[in-house]
Amino acid sequence: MSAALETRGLCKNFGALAVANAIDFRLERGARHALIGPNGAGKTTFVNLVTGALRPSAGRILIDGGDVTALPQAQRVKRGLARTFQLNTLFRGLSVLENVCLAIGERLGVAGDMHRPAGSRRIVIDEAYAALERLGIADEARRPVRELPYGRQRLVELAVALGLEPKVLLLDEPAAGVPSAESGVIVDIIESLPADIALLIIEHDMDLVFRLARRITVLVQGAVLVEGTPQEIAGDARVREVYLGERA
Amino acid sequence: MTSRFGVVTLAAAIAAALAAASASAETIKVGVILTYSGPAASLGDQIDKGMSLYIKEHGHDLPQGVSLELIRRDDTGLNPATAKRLAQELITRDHVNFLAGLIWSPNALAIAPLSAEAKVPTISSNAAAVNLTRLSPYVARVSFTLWQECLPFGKWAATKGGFKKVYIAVSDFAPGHEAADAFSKGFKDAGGEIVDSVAIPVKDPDFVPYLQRVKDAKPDAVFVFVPSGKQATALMKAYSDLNMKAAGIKIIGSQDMVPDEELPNMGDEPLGVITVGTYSNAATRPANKAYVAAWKREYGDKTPPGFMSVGGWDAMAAIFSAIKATGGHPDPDKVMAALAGWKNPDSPRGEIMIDPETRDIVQHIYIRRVEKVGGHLANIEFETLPMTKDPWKELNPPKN
Amino acid sequence: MSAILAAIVSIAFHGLAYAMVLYLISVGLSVTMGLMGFVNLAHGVFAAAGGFVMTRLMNGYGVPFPLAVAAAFLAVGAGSMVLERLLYRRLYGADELSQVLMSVGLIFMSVAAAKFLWGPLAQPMTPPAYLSGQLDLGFRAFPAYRSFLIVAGAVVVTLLWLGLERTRFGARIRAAVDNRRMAQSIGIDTGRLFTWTFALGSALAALGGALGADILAIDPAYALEHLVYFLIVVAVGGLGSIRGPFFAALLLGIADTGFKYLLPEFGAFFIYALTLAILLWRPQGLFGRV
Amino acid sequence: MRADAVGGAAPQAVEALARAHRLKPWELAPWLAAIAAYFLFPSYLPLGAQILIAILFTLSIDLILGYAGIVTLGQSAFFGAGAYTAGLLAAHGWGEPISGLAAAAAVAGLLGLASGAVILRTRGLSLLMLTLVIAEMLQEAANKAGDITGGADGLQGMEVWPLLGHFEFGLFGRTAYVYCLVVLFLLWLVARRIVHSPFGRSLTGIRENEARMHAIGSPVFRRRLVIYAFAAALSGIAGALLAETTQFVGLDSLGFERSGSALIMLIIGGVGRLYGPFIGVPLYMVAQDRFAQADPVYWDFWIGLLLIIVVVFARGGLLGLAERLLRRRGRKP
Repeated sequence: MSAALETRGLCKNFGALAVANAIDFRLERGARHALIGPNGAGKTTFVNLVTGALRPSAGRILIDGGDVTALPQAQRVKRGLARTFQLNTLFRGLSVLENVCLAIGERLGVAGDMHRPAGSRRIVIDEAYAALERLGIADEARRPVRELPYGRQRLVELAVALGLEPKVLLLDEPAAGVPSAESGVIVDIIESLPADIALLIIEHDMDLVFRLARRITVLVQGAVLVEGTPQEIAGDARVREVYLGERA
Repeated sequence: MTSRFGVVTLAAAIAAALAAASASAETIKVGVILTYSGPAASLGDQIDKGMSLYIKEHGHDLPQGVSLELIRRDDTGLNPATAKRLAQELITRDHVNFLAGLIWSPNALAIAPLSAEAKVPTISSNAAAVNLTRLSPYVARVSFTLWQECLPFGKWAATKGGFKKVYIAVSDFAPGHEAADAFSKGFKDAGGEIVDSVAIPVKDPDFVPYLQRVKDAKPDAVFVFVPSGKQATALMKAYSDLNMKAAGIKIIGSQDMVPDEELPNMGDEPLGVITVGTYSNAATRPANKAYVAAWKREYGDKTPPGFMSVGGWDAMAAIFSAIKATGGHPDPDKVMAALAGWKNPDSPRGEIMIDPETRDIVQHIYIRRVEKVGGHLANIEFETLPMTKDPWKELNPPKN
Repeated sequence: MSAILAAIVSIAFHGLAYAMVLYLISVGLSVTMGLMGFVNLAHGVFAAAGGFVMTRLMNGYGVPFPLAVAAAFLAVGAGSMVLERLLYRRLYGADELSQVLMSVGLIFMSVAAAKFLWGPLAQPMTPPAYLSGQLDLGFRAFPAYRSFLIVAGAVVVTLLWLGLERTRFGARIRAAVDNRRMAQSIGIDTGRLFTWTFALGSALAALGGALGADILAIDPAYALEHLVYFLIVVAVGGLGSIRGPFFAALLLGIADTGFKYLLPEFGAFFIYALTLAILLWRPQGLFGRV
Repeated sequence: MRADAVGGAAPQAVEALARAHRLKPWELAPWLAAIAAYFLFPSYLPLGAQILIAILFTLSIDLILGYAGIVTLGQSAFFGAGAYTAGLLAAHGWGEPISGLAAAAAVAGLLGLASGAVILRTRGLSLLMLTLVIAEMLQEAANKAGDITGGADGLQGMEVWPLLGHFEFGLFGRTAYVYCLVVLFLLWLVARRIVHSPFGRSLTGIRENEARMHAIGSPVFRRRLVIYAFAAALSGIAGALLAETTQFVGLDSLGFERSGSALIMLIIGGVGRLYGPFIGVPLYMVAQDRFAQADPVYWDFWIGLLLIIVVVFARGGLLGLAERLLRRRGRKP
């Protein structure tokens, strides 16, 4: 059976610098997978390659077995790929509700409509509102995103991605910048996501990784160092050396 | 938001009311459309000063009880849509009896149909587009046409001037093309050879590449038409930078290249340049001496009067004579009748006349050379082609 | 053959002189737009001011040319610091459109003010006797003033690069251009740095305006008329770059002159077509960061 | 805001969004004012017609700048293309005004589609310069093609037929004013509909955060291209209106100054608000008209001062200022 997401020999060079070096990676359906590595290991580059924000220098990317290497970002989203950003990347001047509506509108394929008023599609708004209720931010629905505290914006970041009903969800440091008191909410939400979504979590926070992930891939200098279960990774000497050692 | 819009309209209303109140019955109004702002503001300045000076010197000549009011409008440059609207407003809102000014041909061409529709006598002080007076029976011109200057100049260059091969370099817009065509016809008809020609983009600040071509072709002279002002100055600089004088290439052109008011800014480079023109402030005619003296009294030495200023002066002279001829009641048709064949022997540029057939000006055309007089450069007239008509209208009779 | 060669040398020479003027004026704009993120459309005002100060000192008070140029450089630099404190500073970090509006307002006011102070005509610029006429180099003669422009331009460019590479001030500017937040965090007072950089950029523009008055005549509408050219140099060179505008000015100055010589009937198209091609090929400019 | 959010918020937030597109009574104010102006200031109708045309032109810039975040200094390319299309038709025997508008819209829209397909891949300063460069090239081409366009003298001999076969474009500009007002109103309705459509909302998304639009699967390039071409068509209609009502087309219709001053008027009024042009354009043009009459030589000084005052005291344009004031008042009690 094909993987939810797969890369084969993925490479990216900036001039002489290789930021992704022949990465072979498989994300199984319904996986809870973490991608870790020291600063500058190329984690965000990997996400950008997978989503199509960057063009690879070589290699292939497959979603659900289909080759998407040549497809633009929008097409990959249509194949069920969604992401969140390490730094909040939201429509700051729009209300929380509208942020989510935009994503749902694109998913339902109504966003290109130039004739009917957006407001007349109650189904989109109702769904968006329901999503906000699930994440516990419905009381902020009418506020512009930029007025929200950063931690609350983090939830909107998730809500927008979930509005796409993805099969593969890439979470780029979902709790980054959030006070630890509030990060629990985010972790709870991630844990309660439907089991059929394949999750790839890019993370620094080891507590979070070991709590959420069932498999871990370690990326060092643009290449995969090792992949395994949390226990295997925790016991791996090389990982201790380059990664955990560095942190100590 | 509603109230904000209201404030704007209210302000406009008050302004309109004020404008209406300032009008009074026995005043004859002249709408003056000139360029007062932007890169070409100096041109509007010259013409406006010429007009104002005439009014100052001759204001007492008007019939008893008649007063004149100039309503000035800024067309901001080559901007036909704005010029047309200003004319429309001057006609419908201010009820002007005359329109005058008009620097740019496109602006004048846009206004001409209005003058016909509203029957407002319109006097061009500068706009030289040759067909302008054909567009409306209410348009007369006191400036010149380039055909009027350049065709006889071409003839002169090939004969008395002694030039055999000439290169043409003109600005790439309508007056440049008219000047090139007129000169070329006059020159070739008299046996001269045009080596080549080049049209230079109007906005170009640097003339070196074009003049380098001219230099390569080794003509006896280059005939030039560029708008007066810094374009002309830049052209002279390029001429001297390329050392073309040493290469034996003379520079000849229309008066726009060395207008009197710009000469003090041009250094010694233009010395020896031969141009064709309608006016030089160095001319020794008594009428001109009086004009220059009056100008200096009024405006000082800073900007001397040039041919544009005389266009302003003569426009006012024509309007004054029309007012007098109609006894202070300038009915448009009577005004045009009075202007047809109107003569002014005492213009600073010598005798002038409005051709009754074409309403275009008939005047002396002068060949001049830039020389140093009393430490200053001046355009010295050395040959006069008396009472020259616009030849284009004879070459291209009206179609119907 | 030799005639063609002579023409080519002449075109390259004149293009180079033109390029130097474009560079001196534009480099400051590139820095203000790149470093401070300020869309200062009024940059040409400083160049024009330099020209006005110089011509007034020379023509009105008989001040010698080198002194007049130096005075233009210093006076405009000082004046721009005042403007920076009073006006520009308020809009750092504001949206680009506000900056556009403010700088266009400044252009309008300066145009009217210049017309009021100097009249509508272009200001005469007569190079001193020792820089006039032709400079005979033995194998051929070159116009003396344009030769001087090229030399002066080269000297300024060298000084500027050395200054940026070798001095602390230069190091700070480079650091701030690369990463403003980082520069702040290592204790660089970016506020003061901005003021000085702005003043330097404006003073350089004044220098370019003054020296170049022989090519780009000084008149009230200067800032508006040549704005497009300055912007093209900055965009083609790449924002925030010191080298970029130099090569862009060189390319545009010489190519523009060359193509107008070769194909005068399409002269005005060329510089636009070249700009179009370069920006489509490298949207961030020749030396802009990706 | 928070207090009401807990209980009744669900319907409220959703209802507010669902009703956002409905016409509010104050939206009719500009139109009432424009109709009133027709009766109150009959001698100002030529200026009025040019203001209406400028509003339409500025509205087209607002759609791409204010909604899709495309900065342009070259919108005059489309204005001029429309003006020359209508002008050439009228000069060659087809002076029917309304079909002239349609032809102008088609030509300008296609030009927008073609040039947008090439330049909309760039951003920021590059995009700004590319739009400018294209307009400059077009103007130069029109100058070179003097045999067709009349070059710098402008297009001569336009004969525009009476509107609907009945109303002459007279000296007093009554027909022109009403014609421009009706056309502007209809196109404003269309623009308003687009802005409130899902497409329009997604444009706002592109302006607010393009990276995120890509990430939610929006075909950003296509959306930008569509609105760019549509705005080009609107500009073309504005140009055709000017050509038909003044019966003249000149090279200035393609000039950079036109784009620049429209941008200024838009910023004064407020960018990204459908009503910015309705505030900024009349204010700027009436101020310019008044200043220029009071002081024909130095009026630009006062306009410049006005701009700086707007920037210092009314960031975000006058509508932005009004919005802030309203919000402040709303917060006080």
